Amino acid sequence: MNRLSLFGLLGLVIRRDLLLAMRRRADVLTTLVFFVMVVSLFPLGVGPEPEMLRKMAAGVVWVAALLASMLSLARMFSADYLDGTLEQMLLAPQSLSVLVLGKIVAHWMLSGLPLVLIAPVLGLQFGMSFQGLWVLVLVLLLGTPILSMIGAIGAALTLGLRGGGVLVSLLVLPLCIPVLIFGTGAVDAVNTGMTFIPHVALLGAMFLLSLVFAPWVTAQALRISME
Amino acid sequence: MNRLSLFGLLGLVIRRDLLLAMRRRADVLTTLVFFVMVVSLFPLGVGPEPEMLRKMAAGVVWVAALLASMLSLARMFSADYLDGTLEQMLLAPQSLSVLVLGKIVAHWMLSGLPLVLIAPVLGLQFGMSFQGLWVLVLVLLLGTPILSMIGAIGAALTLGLRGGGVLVSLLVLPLCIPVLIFGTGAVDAVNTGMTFIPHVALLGAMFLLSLVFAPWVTAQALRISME
Amino acid sequence: MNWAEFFAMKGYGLYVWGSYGAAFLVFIIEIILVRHKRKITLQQLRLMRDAGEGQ
Amino acid sequence: MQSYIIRGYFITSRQFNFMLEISNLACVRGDHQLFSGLSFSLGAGELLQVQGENGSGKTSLLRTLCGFMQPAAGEIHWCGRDVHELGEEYYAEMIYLGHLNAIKDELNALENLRISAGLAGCAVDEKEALAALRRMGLRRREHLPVKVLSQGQRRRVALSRLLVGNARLWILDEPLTALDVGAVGLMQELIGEHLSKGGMAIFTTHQPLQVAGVETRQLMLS
Amino acid sequence: MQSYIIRGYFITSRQFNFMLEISNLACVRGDHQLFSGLSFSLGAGELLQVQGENGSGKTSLLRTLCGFMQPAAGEIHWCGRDVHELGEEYYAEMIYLGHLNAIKDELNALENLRISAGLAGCAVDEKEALAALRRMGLRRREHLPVKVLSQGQRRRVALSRLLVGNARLWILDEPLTALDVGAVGLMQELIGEHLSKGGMAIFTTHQPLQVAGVETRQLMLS
Amino acid sequence: MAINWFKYAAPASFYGLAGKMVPFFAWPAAILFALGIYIGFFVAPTDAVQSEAYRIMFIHVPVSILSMFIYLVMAGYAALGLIFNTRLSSMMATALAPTGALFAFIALWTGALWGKPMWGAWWVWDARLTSELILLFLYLGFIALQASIDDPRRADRAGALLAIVGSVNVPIIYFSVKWWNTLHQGSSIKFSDTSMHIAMKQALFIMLAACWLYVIAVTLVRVRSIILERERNTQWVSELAEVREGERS
Ligand code: HEM
Ligand SMILES: Nc1ncnc2c1ncn2[C@@H]1O[C@H](COP(=O)(O)OP(=O)(O)OP(=O)(O)O)[C@@H](O)[C@H]1O
Ligand SMILES: Nc1ncnc2c1ncn2[C@@H]1O[C@H](COP(=O)(O)OP(=O)(O)OP(=O)(O)O)[C@@H](O)[C@H]1O
Ligand SMILES: [Mg+2]
Ligand SMILES: [Mg+2]
Repeated sequence: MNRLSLFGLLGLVIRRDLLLAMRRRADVLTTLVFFVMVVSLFPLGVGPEPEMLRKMAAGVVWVAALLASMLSLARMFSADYLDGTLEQMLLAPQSLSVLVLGKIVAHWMLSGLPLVLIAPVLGLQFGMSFQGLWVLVLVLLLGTPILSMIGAIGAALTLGLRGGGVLVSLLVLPLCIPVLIFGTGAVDAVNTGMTFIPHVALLGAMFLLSLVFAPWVTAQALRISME
Repeated sequence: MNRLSLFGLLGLVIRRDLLLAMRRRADVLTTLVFFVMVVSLFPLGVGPEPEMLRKMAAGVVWVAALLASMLSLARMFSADYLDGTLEQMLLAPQSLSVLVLGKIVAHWMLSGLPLVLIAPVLGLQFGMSFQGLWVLVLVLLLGTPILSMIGAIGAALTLGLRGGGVLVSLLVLPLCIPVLIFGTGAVDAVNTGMTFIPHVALLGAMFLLSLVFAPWVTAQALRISME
Repeated sequence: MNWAEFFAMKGYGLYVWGSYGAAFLVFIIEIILVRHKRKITLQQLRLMRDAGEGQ
Repeated sequence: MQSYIIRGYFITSRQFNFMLEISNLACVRGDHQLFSGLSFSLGAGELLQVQGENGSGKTSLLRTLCGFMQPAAGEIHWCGRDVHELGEEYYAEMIYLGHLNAIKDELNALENLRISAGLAGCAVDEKEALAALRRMGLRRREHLPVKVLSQGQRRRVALSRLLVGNARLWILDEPLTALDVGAVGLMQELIGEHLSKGGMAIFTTHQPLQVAGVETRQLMLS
Repeated sequence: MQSYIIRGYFITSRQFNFMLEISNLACVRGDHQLFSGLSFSLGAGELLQVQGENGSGKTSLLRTLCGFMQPAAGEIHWCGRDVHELGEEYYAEMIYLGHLNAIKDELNALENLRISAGLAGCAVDEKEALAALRRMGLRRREHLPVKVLSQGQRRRVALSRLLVGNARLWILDEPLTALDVGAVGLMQELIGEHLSKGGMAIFTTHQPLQVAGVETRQLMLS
Repeated sequence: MAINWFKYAAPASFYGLAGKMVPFFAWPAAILFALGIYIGFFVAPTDAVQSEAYRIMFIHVPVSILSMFIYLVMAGYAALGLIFNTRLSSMMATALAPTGALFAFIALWTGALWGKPMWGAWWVWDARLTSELILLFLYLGFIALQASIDDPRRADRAGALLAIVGSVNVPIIYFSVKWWNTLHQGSSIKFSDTSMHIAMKQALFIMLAACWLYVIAVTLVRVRSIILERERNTQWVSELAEVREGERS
């Protein structure tokens, strides 16, 4: 029996959440299927004009990603809350922030990463250029973790409240708007032949900012919610 | 103490679910705000060009409807399952299908109806025509209950994950696609000056079909899941 | 100046009066609501007091 | 592999009036046979305690009696007819109380009781419900959301359903969980009343439970 | 309005070595004052039972000791220092087992035990975990998903955490729920061992629990 | 200056003080509203470009500015309450939120009514409009969160956390939205206010002051109810004249 290091704890939490998700594979697939469905719907609604579709592509993918990560947010802490595991986590003699970070990473790997991987396929459907696809993947890779981090705060604040999923979205969506804007902005910049660096830099700054603060704020929110 | 009629039971279940949701009056408003917010995300993603927005409008509203019903679906039976109420429902000396129908109606009133009511406002934000708005409301009124009914089957099957939850999300979400296609198709038809009757007729047929079968299928799925 | 002309606002009457009307309507409703809330709160406090004395 | 010890005598005058008859029941969970060849019957006014270690299959037996699980073999008859045929007729005459309380955290005790009674098929008016809750020792707790109640108080809310129904067969899975000494006494009283009105009860518990004036029959699973 | 009866004597030789000291504690839930002015202290080798009716505030007291709830008044000291200052140092020395089992239905007993021990800060290897589960009577159940286990077996999985940690203070809220007679005996044994190693335990239960050779101090809430 | 601020940070003493202050804000607000409207409609001249429609400005602009300002004040109070554990500040935050949301709503409403004659559309996806809409969402999120938590202490703390995270985001949102819009299309919509008549300026400032006073008055009344609700079990509340001498129910 020996004490776990902080990295050991982080790894443990991530492994645990992935293991749990793999036992209930339905959850992972639901997010992915939802994402693909939302994205595929728009060509049906807007009509098959290639020019228009190309313009919309980045925006539609981003909005779909945002909505898909909302789908799984409500579940982020609530299962642990209901079966008493969260209580035990608050009693852990290690930093709660690290533990929360682990849960955020796991959430991203389950709800963000699959979207990043499938996005190029969807982009192709919209006739995006190769360069555009590449930038889209890059900004998604930077942006979806931010969504998970901001979402974690909302999920922690609404723990145990009725209204579940909808209430979380109400709190979290407005805060995610800058991610959406810079994410689509980068792709648009490429399409109009401008540089996408400033957008990516801003996303990077937001990523670092939330990496530093979000786990801690979430930990505080959890303590408030458990009282 | 007197026995309840079937209608009495239906009323009781609907009242119960609404009461649970209304415990907080804020919840009703939350749903409305949520729709407005989801819909507002799209212009931020794809840009403010009025022409494009007008074309997208129906698709956007339908995606918001789908998301709203997905977000609340997970909770449809799972809360009752976790606290043992579902067990008691299976032991009720009345038809389980009626009980399920009650839960579906309540779910629609909470997640579908608010959308139907606010849709005209959202349509205006996207610059839709008066005729288009009218048809949009009509198809939403027909289509959102179908989403609730198909969703109920999925929610019941994924409960506790017997019967392979993975397949379910793959089966249920694609089943919603026809609803989205006919729903947006009707509005597009109006905008392009064609008749929307066939779309509405098809939606109506789907509505009747699912009204007849969905409660019964859901009831069977629940029995399978509880075993 | 003619009052009818004034209210017509050179054809913009609907918009101008719609704005001011809505704004002041909201103000008035808010005032009514906060006063109503105060009344209800005091009423409940009195109910509590009476229940406490009854024991 | 299994052994059942059924002790006790039928103490009512209606001793041949068996209402619940179990014959040759077997239960398999996973690869695991919990019991097989289990037979017993229960008449009006009789009380049966199912005993056994943790994991011996008590809950599985009770859930099989409720129809939640299909028995691997054997039959369950109610008033001479198979319960699967009877379906809703059987459900109208029984009440099951499991490990879970089946109450809603957001509703208060009164609402919970009235709604769950309604779902079980009988409308209960407010007065009746309040009386039942007070009998269960929840006076001045009727209007609090169940969420804030203590564990034992929550169990009492669940148990109060027994008072408002008119089921003849009570199936109780560890009804005494979280109850204090006073409430255990009350439960014994309630079961006694129920039996004296011609009711039947099957229950499990790891705590001692004695109903005055009634011989508890024992069914041992092992 | 409140009354506390604290009985029992300090039977260890280290009787002045109080590790947990509660002074003047008060707890308010909603409009309801559960207790106030509550003081006691606990030294190595001592066992304290919190008693009281359903809803008297036992769980609230234990949760306050864990820091889940802020006391309305009063202080809690561990080894002479306020537990809020100590924070994680205090948590490293205590273990809390509540009404909820804190186990994951989808995982098996072994995975559950290893993960929850890991979250509580100590890595446990497979052999050690298996030994603990077997001691708790879960032989041949280690690799089943906890979902299919019986209620008592689930409680045993939760309790097996006591065996793999090295916490000095055990805070147990109704540990005997759903346990059969054999397991109750085992728990008494385990608590006895823990105390004899200089540990401390606070528990609540509505069932009789006697640890051989140790005088149980009683704290009555009413 | 030896004012004991902490005395008034206690809800009990603030309750009385607030009660005395309300008329000092309410009546000036009413008078300034009347004055502002008089100047706005009868003194200020008709605008050359916008004709009479520009008069919407006198309500739209003060309300819009205040709707943003109130959010910052609210977040400040909430943060104070969270950090120093002063209950009164949290109550002030809770009391400000509904008024802020209403102001955001009026800003949207009057803006939409102004937009229709000027731009030909009730709504365009312009940066300022969009960020005002997001601001309304932020208010509603704060209100919905607090409304769905029973325990007032938890509600205060959770709301405070949300308000702080929100106010960190407000500038980011504002600039991102601004950038978003300018990237997509040139600002075809511009309102020139270089040559504002002196009477227009007067009306604008008077209305701004009136709105501000109104906000303070309404908030004070609301916070008094909140104080009573939260402190209902205390001695001082049961000894209040309005509680003691109220009619028997
Ligand atoms: C729904 C529609 C509208 C919304 C949400 C809105 C929102 C706002 C906001 C938030 C402000 C204060 C922010 C700032 O100072 O930058 C503002 C100021 C202002 N608005 Fe609007 N507005 C709307 C429509 C309009 C229209 C149609 C006009 C005129 C054609 C207009 C003219 C002005 C002017 C002149 C100011 C003050 C000057 C300034 O601070 O730049 N607004 N509006
Ligand atoms: N899929 C499975 N594979 C193997 N064993 C299983 C499976 N499902 C259930 N079991 C076993 O079946 C038994 C079910 O027991 P049940 O819940 O009926 O026990 P119980 O007598 O009510 O116990 P308790 O007193 O703990 O409530 C347990 O021993 C469990 O381990
Ligand atoms: N918001 C509230 N308003 C009024 N009373 C409350 C509120 N929250 C909790 N209570 C009361 O506080 C008490 C909490 O009791 P607690 O859970 O500590 O009891 P316990 O001693 O553990 O009981 P049990 O033996 O049933 O587990 C209950 O009586 C409950 O009714
Ligand atoms: Mg059992
Ligand atoms: Mg308790």
